[in-house]
Amino acid sequence: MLAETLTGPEIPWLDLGWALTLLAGTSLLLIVGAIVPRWRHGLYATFTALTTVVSFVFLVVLWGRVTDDGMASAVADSIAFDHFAVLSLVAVLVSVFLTALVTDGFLRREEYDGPEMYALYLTAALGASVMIVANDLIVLFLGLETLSLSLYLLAASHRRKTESQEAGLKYFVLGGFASAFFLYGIALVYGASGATKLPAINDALRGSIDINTNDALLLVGIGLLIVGFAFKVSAVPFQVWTPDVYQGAPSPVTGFMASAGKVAAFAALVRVLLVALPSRIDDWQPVIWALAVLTLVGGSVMAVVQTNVKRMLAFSSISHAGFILVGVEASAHANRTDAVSSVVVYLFLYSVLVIGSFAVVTAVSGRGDGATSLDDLRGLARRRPVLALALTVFLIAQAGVPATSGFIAKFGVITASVDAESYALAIIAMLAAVIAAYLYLRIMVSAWLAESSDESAVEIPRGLGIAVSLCLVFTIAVGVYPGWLLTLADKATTFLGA
Amino acid sequence: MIAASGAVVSFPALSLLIILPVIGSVLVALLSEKRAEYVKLAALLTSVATGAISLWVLGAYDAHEGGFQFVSRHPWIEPWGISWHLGIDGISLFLVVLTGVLFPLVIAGVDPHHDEKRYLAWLLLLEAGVMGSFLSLDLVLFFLFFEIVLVPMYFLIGGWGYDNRIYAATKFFLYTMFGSAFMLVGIVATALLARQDLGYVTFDLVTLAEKSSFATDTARWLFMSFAIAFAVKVPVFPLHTWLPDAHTQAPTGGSVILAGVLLKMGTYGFLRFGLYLFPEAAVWARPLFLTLATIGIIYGAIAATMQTDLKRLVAYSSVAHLGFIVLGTFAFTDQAITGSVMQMVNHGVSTGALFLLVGMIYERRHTRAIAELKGLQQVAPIFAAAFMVVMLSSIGVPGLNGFVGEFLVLIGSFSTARWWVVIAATGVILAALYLLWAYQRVFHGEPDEANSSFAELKPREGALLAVFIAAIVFTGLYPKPMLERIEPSVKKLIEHVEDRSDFVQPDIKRSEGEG
Amino acid sequence: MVDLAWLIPALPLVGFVTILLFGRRLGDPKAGLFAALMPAAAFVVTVLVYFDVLSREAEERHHVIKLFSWVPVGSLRIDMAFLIDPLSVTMALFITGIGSLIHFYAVGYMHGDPKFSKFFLYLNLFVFSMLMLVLGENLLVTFLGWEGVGACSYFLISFWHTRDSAATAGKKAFVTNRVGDWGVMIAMFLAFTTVGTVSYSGINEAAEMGHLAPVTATAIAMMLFIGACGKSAQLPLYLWLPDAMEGPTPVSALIHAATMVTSGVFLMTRVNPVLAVSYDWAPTTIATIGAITALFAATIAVAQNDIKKVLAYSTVSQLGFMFLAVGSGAYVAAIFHMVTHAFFKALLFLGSGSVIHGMHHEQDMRRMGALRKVMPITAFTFIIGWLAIAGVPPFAGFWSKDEILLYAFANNRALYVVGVITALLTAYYMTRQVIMVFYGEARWNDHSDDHGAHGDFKPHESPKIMLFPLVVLAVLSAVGGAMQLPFSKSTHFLEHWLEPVIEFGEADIKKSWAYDNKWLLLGLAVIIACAGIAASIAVYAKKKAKAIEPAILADAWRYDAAVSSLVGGPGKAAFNALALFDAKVVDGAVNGAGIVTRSTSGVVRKVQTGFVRSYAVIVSVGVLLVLAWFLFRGVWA
Amino acid sequence: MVLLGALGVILRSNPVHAALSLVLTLFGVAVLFVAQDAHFLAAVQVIVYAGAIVVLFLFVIMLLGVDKAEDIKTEPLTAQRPLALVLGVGVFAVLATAIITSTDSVVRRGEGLTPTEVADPDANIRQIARSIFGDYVFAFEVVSILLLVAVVGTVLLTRRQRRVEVVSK
Amino acid sequence: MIAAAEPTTTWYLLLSALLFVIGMVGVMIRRNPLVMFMCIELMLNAVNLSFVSLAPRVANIDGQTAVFFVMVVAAAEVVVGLGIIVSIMRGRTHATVDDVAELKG
Repeated sequence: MLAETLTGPEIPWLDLGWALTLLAGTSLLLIVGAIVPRWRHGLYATFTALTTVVSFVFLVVLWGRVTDDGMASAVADSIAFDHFAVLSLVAVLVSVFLTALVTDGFLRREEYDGPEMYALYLTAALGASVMIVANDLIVLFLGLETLSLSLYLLAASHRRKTESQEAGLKYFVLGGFASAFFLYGIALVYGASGATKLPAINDALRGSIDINTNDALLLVGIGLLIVGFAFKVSAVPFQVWTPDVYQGAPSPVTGFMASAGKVAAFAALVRVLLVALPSRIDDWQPVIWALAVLTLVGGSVMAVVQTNVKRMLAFSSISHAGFILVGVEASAHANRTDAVSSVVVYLFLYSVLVIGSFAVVTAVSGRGDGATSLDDLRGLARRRPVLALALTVFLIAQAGVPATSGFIAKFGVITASVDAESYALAIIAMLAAVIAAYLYLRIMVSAWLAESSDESAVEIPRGLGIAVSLCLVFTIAVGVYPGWLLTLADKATTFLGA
Repeated sequence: MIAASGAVVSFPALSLLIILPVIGSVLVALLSEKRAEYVKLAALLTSVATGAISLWVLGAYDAHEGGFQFVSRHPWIEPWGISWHLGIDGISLFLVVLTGVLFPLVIAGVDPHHDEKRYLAWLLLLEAGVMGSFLSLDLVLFFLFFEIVLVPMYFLIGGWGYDNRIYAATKFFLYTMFGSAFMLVGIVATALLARQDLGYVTFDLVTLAEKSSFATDTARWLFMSFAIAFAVKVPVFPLHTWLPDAHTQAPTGGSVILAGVLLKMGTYGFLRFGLYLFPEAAVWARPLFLTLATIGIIYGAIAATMQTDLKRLVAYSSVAHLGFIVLGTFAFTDQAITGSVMQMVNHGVSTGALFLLVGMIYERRHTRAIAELKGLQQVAPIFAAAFMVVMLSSIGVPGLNGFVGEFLVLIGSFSTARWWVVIAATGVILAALYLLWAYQRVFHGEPDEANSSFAELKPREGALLAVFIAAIVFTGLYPKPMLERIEPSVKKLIEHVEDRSDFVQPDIKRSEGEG
Repeated sequence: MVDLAWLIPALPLVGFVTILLFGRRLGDPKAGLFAALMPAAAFVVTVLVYFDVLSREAEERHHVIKLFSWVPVGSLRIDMAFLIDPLSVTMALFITGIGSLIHFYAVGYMHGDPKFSKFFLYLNLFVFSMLMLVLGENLLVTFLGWEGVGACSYFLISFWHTRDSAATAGKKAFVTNRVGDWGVMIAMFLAFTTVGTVSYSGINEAAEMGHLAPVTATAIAMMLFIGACGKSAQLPLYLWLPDAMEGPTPVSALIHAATMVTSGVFLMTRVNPVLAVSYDWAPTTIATIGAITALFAATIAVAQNDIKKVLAYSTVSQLGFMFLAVGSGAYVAAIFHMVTHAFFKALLFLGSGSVIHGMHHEQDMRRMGALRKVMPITAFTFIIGWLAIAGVPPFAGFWSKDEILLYAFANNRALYVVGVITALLTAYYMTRQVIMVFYGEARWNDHSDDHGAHGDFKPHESPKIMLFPLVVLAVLSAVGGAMQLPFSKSTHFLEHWLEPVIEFGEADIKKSWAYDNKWLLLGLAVIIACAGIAASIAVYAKKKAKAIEPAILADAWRYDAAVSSLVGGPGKAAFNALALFDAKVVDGAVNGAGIVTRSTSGVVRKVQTGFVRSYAVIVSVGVLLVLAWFLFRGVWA
Repeated sequence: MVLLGALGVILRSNPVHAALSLVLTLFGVAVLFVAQDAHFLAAVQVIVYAGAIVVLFLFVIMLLGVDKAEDIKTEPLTAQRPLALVLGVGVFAVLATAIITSTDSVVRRGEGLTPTEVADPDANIRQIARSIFGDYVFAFEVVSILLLVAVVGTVLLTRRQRRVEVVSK
Repeated sequence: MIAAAEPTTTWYLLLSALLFVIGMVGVMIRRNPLVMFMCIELMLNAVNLSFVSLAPRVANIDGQTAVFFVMVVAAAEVVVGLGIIVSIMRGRTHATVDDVAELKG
């Protein structure tokens, strides 16, 4: 029995510091949580937040180490680091940070405790970040599953609330369904290219493109991959799960899904499409175009007659996904890769917005997390003017009104797609935004203009207060002075140097 | 219209014009609901200060220099080539002054009746937005203000309006946003396409207009994308239907501002961006807009005649009056465009005053239905007199401001758009018809018991109206100071158009023989 | 002295402002007296100016006073300036003169009216505007006055606005005038675009030096004429004038008889060179319309019973005469008749006012009669006015009317005939009026049932302040003809005076048959007048024949009724239709878009059944579509 | 056999039977693995799936006592089955076409599979091991997180409440 | 370098495709969450089959490695999925997924 020595690839621990931090945080949270049964309230949240902060520090270091010329792959090409990835990672961390703050008060109100939810946030974040850095379809799949499983659990985590349970089940079943497709896609692409690592795939395909054989297998594989992503980013017609899950899941979790989930999915989508499949742009770009249009219109139109705020925001998140797809579509055009930065900027800004919005919803929803209909919002301006103002800012930002981060986001995407000369898409997007604006107006109406029936006070936990005010400041600040963010984002375009 | 450094300014007047109201708004928002008087005071002070600065600008403005003055320019969003570029010229000067003066008057003179604090905060924010749109020389900056205005206006209508306010506010918001949807794409496209000439991306109006040129068809598309937004804002027939609703439902203060300055953002936009950026396309689009304008004039007048709601009537009259402005804008002659600019201001004054008066009627009678009003002149002669003067100015009786603008527009347009003018001029007849008819029904006759207790003008109201009427009469009798400041800029604009298109302004010389 | 001409309009303006500020404090009658002093003072100034101008050579009688640059834009340079020349001075003279007389009269007439001071406020404003109109150096200044007088007449007609009829009449006047104003504006635009200026001197220069193409000239002339029709109540726009009698009688006298309504004639005279160089059909049209209007109105006047309505229609008819003159190139005659008419028509109106005043606001002549006994002075002056208008020599009206007929004959026989018939009718209905009012038996106590006001009351003579103007005007009406006598060249005072203004446009009839036989025509005119008077006496005094007053004449050939039913019927319907169109179609489209979106949304939301399995189906559908596309790309593309 | 089992899973009304037919399929797949020299996977297949997963299924079925037959006859959602069938056929058609038309257009890379001979029975295992701990070491790490999630999940879902009061929905 | 098509691979792939579709249909038509879940497992297995049968074709082991990971994932999924199902099915026995449709519209 001859023993041979296996020399694994060397692992850049420092560059993975952020991930390790998160992992460590999770384990600590669980272990200590198990040993010390009752922590003082707010400690879990604080701890989680701190973890993200530390991990953020590592990211800052990483940002410095990443070179501007394209991506640096590590660990046997399984993962890749570049500015794009780092920015997306930061977005994920931010959403964990904010969500943790929001969750604290929420849990107390709902009389839950224990570290599990926070742990799941962290694992979800890990999954998300794996997706973001994944340079290998298998790794990507694993990250996806990690994220998804965490989200299924989070969605179902409000155990006394049947809606929450239902959300969990639906999300789980459909999610499993979708990831099966995704996996099949991986298999076929693997079959056609003989590789699972993105650069390798690219080489293989670029090699085979001139060989005059039909590559239906490959293309179908790509199709299945896109389906998988489309499901995750809830693009029409794969959005079906979104409204139900968003509505049923605990409000803070919903915000988290809409932010971290989207960021990861889009980041991965962009990377796969542009790193592995640039040679087949002509084939998949029309699909993205169609998806974008459907998502934009579908999302905003379906929202019009809704009456539940969480559901409305779910639909709005769908139409936002449409907007981001516009950016993706733009970045598909040859040498229009700077559009990628608009995508990442949009993701970043939207994450903050949506968490802020759902934070407000969390506060309003009251005990049992049930009061989320438009009527429950009535007269918020009387009861909690500041909260109402915050909500308004988040909403008009989502509507894309200037001087808010939302405008910067939309402007970036529109610029990208105009630059790519897909004017039709740009105009459709703007018109969809108009329709979507109607839904934000409706929410604002009941917050400000409708007379309130009940004067029941809305109490704002500290954590939630901090989170909301952070989002608020950020939204305005970026809206008024976005320069710094954009300069950072501009670096993110270079990852296609690979 | 190369951005001339103009008068050397000791302090950034224009930036202050925008920033002061914002500060005021924040201040008001922060102050406690309890101390209503402080709230009001703060709002009043900031708006008055703004007004004062605008007047100072008017004073320091160099009448002979047609280019942009008081220019202040700082990089803002460098990655996108967007800069904080403000400037003022003859076209925007009086609109800025009007804005600066109108807001304090409204704040001082009109009560919101509830939630005064929020009302004032929104109002000040609105002022900042309007100022910004009139001062911006950067496309994105302009768009920013152009859009931001919607939010406060939405809340003003929706929060302090009348029974059907939500519907009206929403309609206003979405309709205008619909328009600007196209404009945003247009703006971006303009900047990106200009990159081929400039080699870099900039949204700077002056640079784009002076240094870049577009392929004919491209320019036309771009122009239309702007035009839609402005046409909605003006509003040009047939995109006008949001206006009557918004006006009717808006609170008095809101209507005054809406008619006074907001609508002008559209007509101003046509001049500043439409004509300046895409001269050839503008010339190309002339027949369309002349026709729409003429239709608007007649159509608005006829529709106004048949209204049963006094405020709605005034709203439709606005449609007609703005038709004149658009007509003048697309006639491309010194007189016509100068007249348009005049008319923007005049319409702001006289229609603003009309809305004030209607508002006062509503205060007293809690109705705007013409049918329910009768014989007010008998019980409130001074009120009636004030109404009469404003009305005559709106009808366009010489000697009052309304006439000067209309006359200039028509006489200027006659040389380049003869038949349109011949038709448009009939609007003058209709104007007399609907206003006098309304006046007769409301003020003449024997007052019935409901109206016999109609209160006479109060001192505060009187003072408020006095300002308007003074403006009306003065401008009507001595428009020269305004004209000589407006004209140079208009000349520059037309020269710009002539340089970049095959359009040539017919030069009308007085036939020889002693003059 | 001429340089002080700006005082002429300035003084009434001062009056206006003063009364605006202190009117209520001054009160009745001080406000009135003060107001009256202003035009009086203006009159004095005018007289001085007149003599100054008179003292100059014919060619220096053209003087421009520029106050300030009014509307200067590019090549358009419009000044706030006055043109002092014989024509404007003439106008100013009788405007201020008669104006001040009527002011004094009004002090008495309006005595006790609650809005006494406001009345004089308007009156002063009117005089001011009227003077702007005539003194204006360019069309725009004239237009300023033009609209000003329009507004004032609106105020004054609807002075008693609690009466709906008054309010309506005022509105009608304003709107109808606006139709005319449209013409004036277009004329201005034409002038500017072709000649580059709207100043009279500029336009007339151009015309005289032939820079003005006939077509343009015609267009300008016709457009101005439309305006003139509006102001001077010619067909088809005369409608407003009869209704305008709703106003207080002094107003009718000043505005709707003496001054404002003649401004149309003035305007045409002002631009006579333009008219001269335009196509021949232009003046002919003017003359024809004038003649027809004259006849038309005269026929109506025959059947009116309202003392003021008769005078109103007669005014219309007399204005027709003036346009007949203008159209025949008889500008001197036109102005001449304008002035004389101002005298006697003002006199007649004031007389009728005095009657109405004495009759406690009774205006129906069928309730009058035999008033000469109770109000002798009124009666006497009224009778002079009657003789003047009827064209009995040597009273003023005779000369002016004869002059017009003379030119008409020379210019176009048919129109002459119309003129003659009109003259006949005029004599007839005026006589009728005099008889009904001052002769016959007193009928003022009849119908006392429906007039509770006067069971058995005694009409009384009016106060001195009202009678004094009557006397003055009576004198003028008597001798006014002296300013232009046909006897010899030397007696054509007015013609010499106006020479510099109208020489270009004035028709030359020296060679015509009419000129040679003018005495014949003169005689004929006298006979006509007497015939009319005789007939009327026969019918109304001697009751020799049944009066012919068909209803159709009584309600003005139903023209007014027709127009109002058109406007009130189809017109209103059309307007309503458009308003409906706006609400339902244009706005409907907008709201429709919203509704469509909502309903689609309502439909699409059904996709979200809530059943996981149907979601799975939808997802699969998506999958199938996407895969199908890629397969297509892969295999066939 | 594989297909039989599969059909069984979706057609047998009783969940228990379905589970058992699943076992059938899984075994079948395992056999196919062996047929293609994937001995290691075959083993894992049998152990993990048949051994663990299906057992878990059955356990849960018993635990919840949901072993009642679900009546396949009726279908509350009309048109659900026809749709499902059509879609199934459609998707299969697409996949089949793709497979048939283009299985020959694959790219060969790498050193190929070391065949398993009698001499070296665990070649396949070694190769997999090298791949797992070489190329895919990062994935391997990620898997650990995945399992962690599973653990946390079960804890979260089953942990007993301290204060239990049901919020009525 | 293109290998000559070995029919068997094609057959394997077709089989796995069929298997996959069956699973997919199953998810759509079955009401018992557990069974639906089994169907998903079925689909995953189908994919595994494809992986394994593609591995020799592309001549590298990665396919098989992938299968290994997929199995782990499947295991984890089962744990979580069953956890959720258990917690939702507690109390209401023989409920079907059709009964959990509170959230809709």
